[in-house]
Amino acid sequence: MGKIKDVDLVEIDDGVKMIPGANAVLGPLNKIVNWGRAGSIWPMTFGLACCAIEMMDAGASTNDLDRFGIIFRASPRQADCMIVAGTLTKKMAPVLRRVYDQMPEPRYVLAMGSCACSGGVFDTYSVTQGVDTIVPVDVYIPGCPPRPEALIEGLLKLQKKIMGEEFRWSQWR
Amino acid sequence: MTRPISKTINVPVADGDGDRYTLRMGPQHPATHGVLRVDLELDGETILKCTPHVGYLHRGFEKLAEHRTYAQSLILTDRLDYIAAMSNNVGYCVAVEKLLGVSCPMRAKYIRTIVGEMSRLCSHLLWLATHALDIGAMTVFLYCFREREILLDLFEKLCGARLTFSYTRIGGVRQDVTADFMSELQRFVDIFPSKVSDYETLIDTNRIWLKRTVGIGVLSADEALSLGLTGACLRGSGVDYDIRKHRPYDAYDQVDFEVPIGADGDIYARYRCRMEEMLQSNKILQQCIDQLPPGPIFNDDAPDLVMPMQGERKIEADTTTYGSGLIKFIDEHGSHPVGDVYVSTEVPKGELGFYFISDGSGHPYRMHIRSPSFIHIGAIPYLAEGGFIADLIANIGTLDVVLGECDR
Amino acid sequence: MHVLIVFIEILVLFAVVMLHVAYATYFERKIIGHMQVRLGPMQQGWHGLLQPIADGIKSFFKEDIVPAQADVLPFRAAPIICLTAMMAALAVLPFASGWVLADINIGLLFIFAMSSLASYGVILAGWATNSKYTFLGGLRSMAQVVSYEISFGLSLVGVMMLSGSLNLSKIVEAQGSSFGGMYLFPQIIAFFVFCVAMLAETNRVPFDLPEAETELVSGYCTEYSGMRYAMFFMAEYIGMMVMASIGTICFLGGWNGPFEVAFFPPFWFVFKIYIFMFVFIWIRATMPRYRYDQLMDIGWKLLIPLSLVNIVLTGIVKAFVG
Amino acid sequence: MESMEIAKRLQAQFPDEVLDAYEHQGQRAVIVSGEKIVDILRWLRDDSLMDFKHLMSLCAVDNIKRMEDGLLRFEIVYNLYSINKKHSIRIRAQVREADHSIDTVTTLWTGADWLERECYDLMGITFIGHPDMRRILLPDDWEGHPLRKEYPLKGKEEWIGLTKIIEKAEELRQYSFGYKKPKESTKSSESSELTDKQGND
Repeated sequence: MGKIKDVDLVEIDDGVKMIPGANAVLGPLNKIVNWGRAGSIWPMTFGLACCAIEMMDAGASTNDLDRFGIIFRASPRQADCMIVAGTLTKKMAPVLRRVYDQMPEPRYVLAMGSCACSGGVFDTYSVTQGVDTIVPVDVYIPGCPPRPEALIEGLLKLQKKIMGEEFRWSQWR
Repeated sequence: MTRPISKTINVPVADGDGDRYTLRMGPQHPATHGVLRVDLELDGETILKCTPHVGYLHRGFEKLAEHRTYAQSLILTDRLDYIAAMSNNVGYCVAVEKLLGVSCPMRAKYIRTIVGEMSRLCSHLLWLATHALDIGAMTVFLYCFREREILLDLFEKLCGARLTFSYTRIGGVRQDVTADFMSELQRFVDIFPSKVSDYETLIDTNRIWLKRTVGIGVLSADEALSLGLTGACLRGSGVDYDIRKHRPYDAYDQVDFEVPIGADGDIYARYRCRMEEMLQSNKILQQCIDQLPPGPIFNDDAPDLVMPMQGERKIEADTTTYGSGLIKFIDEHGSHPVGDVYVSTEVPKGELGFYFISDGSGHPYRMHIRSPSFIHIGAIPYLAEGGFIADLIANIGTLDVVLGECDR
Repeated sequence: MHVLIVFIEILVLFAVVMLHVAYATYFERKIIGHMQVRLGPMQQGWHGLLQPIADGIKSFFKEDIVPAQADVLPFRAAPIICLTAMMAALAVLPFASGWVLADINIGLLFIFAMSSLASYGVILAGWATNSKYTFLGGLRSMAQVVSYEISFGLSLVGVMMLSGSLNLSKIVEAQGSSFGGMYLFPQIIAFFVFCVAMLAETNRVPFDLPEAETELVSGYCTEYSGMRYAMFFMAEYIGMMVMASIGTICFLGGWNGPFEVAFFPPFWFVFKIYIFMFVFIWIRATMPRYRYDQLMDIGWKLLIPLSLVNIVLTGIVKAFVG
Repeated sequence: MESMEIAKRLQAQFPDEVLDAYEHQGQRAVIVSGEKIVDILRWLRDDSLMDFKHLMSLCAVDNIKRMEDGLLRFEIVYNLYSINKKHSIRIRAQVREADHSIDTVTTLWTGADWLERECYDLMGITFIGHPDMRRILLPDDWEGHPLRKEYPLKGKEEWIGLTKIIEKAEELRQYSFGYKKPKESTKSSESSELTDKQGND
């Protein structure tokens, strides 16, 4: 989307129209917005199980997520992305969805660890097989648990993804 | 196009009773150490009624273990108390060895003691970090993680994993320690007491810390026993109960250490107990380094826990069910004794017990895990009711709970 | 023409303060980072220098959520009240001799008024959101402001008595004659009370109860997102700056440098503000948090009697010496 | 005290209740009928020679696959330990067959509260006199008791709460960024009713 094909007012997405030529202005703005977003990802602390410890570790001195402008926020309202770190049980699933709904756009989800990616070793009656059944996932980080370096790699992948987005702000502003 | 906006995080409930209101903390709350949910009934900031809810991390370990062989279930114990996974590995193996009557060579026992104590240090450091963070001291958190990182590196050197090790085996351990590992460990043991005194200068002499902990969350010895508390929570109340002394396993009867006992039963007493325990663990580590005997690390007679060589395999793998081929093999050829045992070990959180029933087949008939966190969380109402919200946070911290172990 | 000049002055002040606020967050993250043996922001710009800009852009383009059962008008108004009140307080601060937007005679009183007004924003936010965490945060903030406003005001009475004025520029000028060129030494008790009350007024550790993260998630701003949250954030930092300025003006001799030759007065002013800011951050990195009732105890049983004693002592000394 | 001695004294004290006693790997267990379990445990806790002050564990066992040994369908296993005397014993109490119920021991140990709730939740055993007999680990509207042997590992049918939340997730997908609407779908009605659904938990 975001490509201009006609001279007239074009519909770039359902319900979203754009004036041709506006890209000259919007293009750089788009870049700046994406840079801002990529540079200040505030994840929400959604530690569920084992991976939460590695997530904390990634935030601690040795790995220091603050280097990338990443600081953990407790409230979903102020968060940009949710790191689902650990096994998502069925009892927890409604809570996860609810917290996701409380986050403002643009929001991203990182599934950290095998359990969050696919259910992992826990193929039992009480475990959901992957968080992507409940919320859309942007980055999967496999591992049981993934090392902090793997989490950082996932976050950098997310930054890359954000940098490649086009006009994500246009719908909301 | 606007998307539906969800309602506020905590929906106010119009209670008939004017002053009272309910507050639901968790399961997603920064101070609940995972996914604990606590429903509070409040009058102002005073807690009138407190109801903890657990089960948000119930993964069905006990059911899963019934469908797996003893060796397969080892990986589940890593994910029980993921802060001190090695202690759980050791606890599980000690229990299975007792059930099956398998012995463990002395060197492996010493190595288990070493990793058990390292894991106790890991867990206590994480406890101190989060407990301090809950009360508001942010820097202690990062200092503790710094030392924890050294320990994790050591673990990595030993077995390749940082958090979920699966290092012990039924009848021994997987790999021998290297000279490199031992010298690194020695270096850590040398510096660690000075780090503990660092934390103490940050916390112990702090007026605010004392105000927040002394005289808060008091439990008498009888109450603590009746609630089933174990570990430092019980010892903080003045009961001398440490399984390492009472029913020694591994090499704990070979080393000399003291069990710190508190007197007041408040948060500060429990804090002091754990701090002393860290130093005692350090002492145990030093002794283990000095005394580590030579010899084998694995008992080769451990029965039926290893898949036979490909050539001798008599069964056709049943591909429909995961792991069933192995189970079937052992079902047919197994010679496990029939019976039941309850074996508990002293993990950092308290008493971790495994109750096994064996019906002679390759997998346990029933595995029950007595997890300290589960019982400790049950004690929260007794500590918190009548106090303030801030005290509840401190109380959850002092019990040192892990939800993975609690919910199983 | 005059209006235009005032307008430009306001704009310049606004821009400078905003930049300082933005970089105060950077300053805080860096300093806390180094105190905690890590690096702090490093990726955006050289040593993370563009980090505050990225945060700002991100917040500005974030979706603005108004919870379904919030009281919409106060909900929207609260951050604005907070921010404008704090901004208004900036108008009377003298950065150097004559470098002041509104040199009014009741400057100190004006700042008191504005900082209390800002706390209305906090209370309103807590109440209008109609959620319990914010409500508790708002209540805590209310109690805290009411208790500490008194000791905060009383601690500065001694300064007023010595300088004989409420005009901030006059207070600075009056300090020139005292020992060390600052009121810090004659008013040492008042300074202590002021420092504690200052922390409580700005909701900083160890008195950050209204937004205690481990207890109330984010306190009064739990439900705020995007720009509105950023407004609270800015208001908090401007509040810190204003408090630090008052401390500088009333106790540390304002724009006066330590040397006879004043090479650039605003430099000393800003330098002293940053000393205060550093202390704010240092305390944040070191201290645990007080409990709610303990906070009240300190406010009523320690600080208010102390500041009253200080007033009496100042009065006696002034009567005999001055 | 020797574990043999404990079993003997227990036999003497409650001759009608004790069904069997055996030893495995040095651990002695006593099988008792569940009718007077509170009296037995109270005696074990309070008798000065026994002094079992510490309830180590309490768990339920489904005996359906080994009922030929003369056991009833369910049993509750109490592991007791005396901190002062340093001895331990295991009591296996057979649960009443009619309604799968047994008396609660929360009157003896406060900490048994949650352990018994767990047995109720996972095994479906009711404890008579328990102050708060609710499910603990699983959601309140869960069907079945997972630790019973007939319950399959992956569960029987999906929990209603999860199917609901998956439906909702599907429904809300159209609001996510970059969502391409299927051609035939109409614009969804405004969000108010959805909002209500979300908030009422």
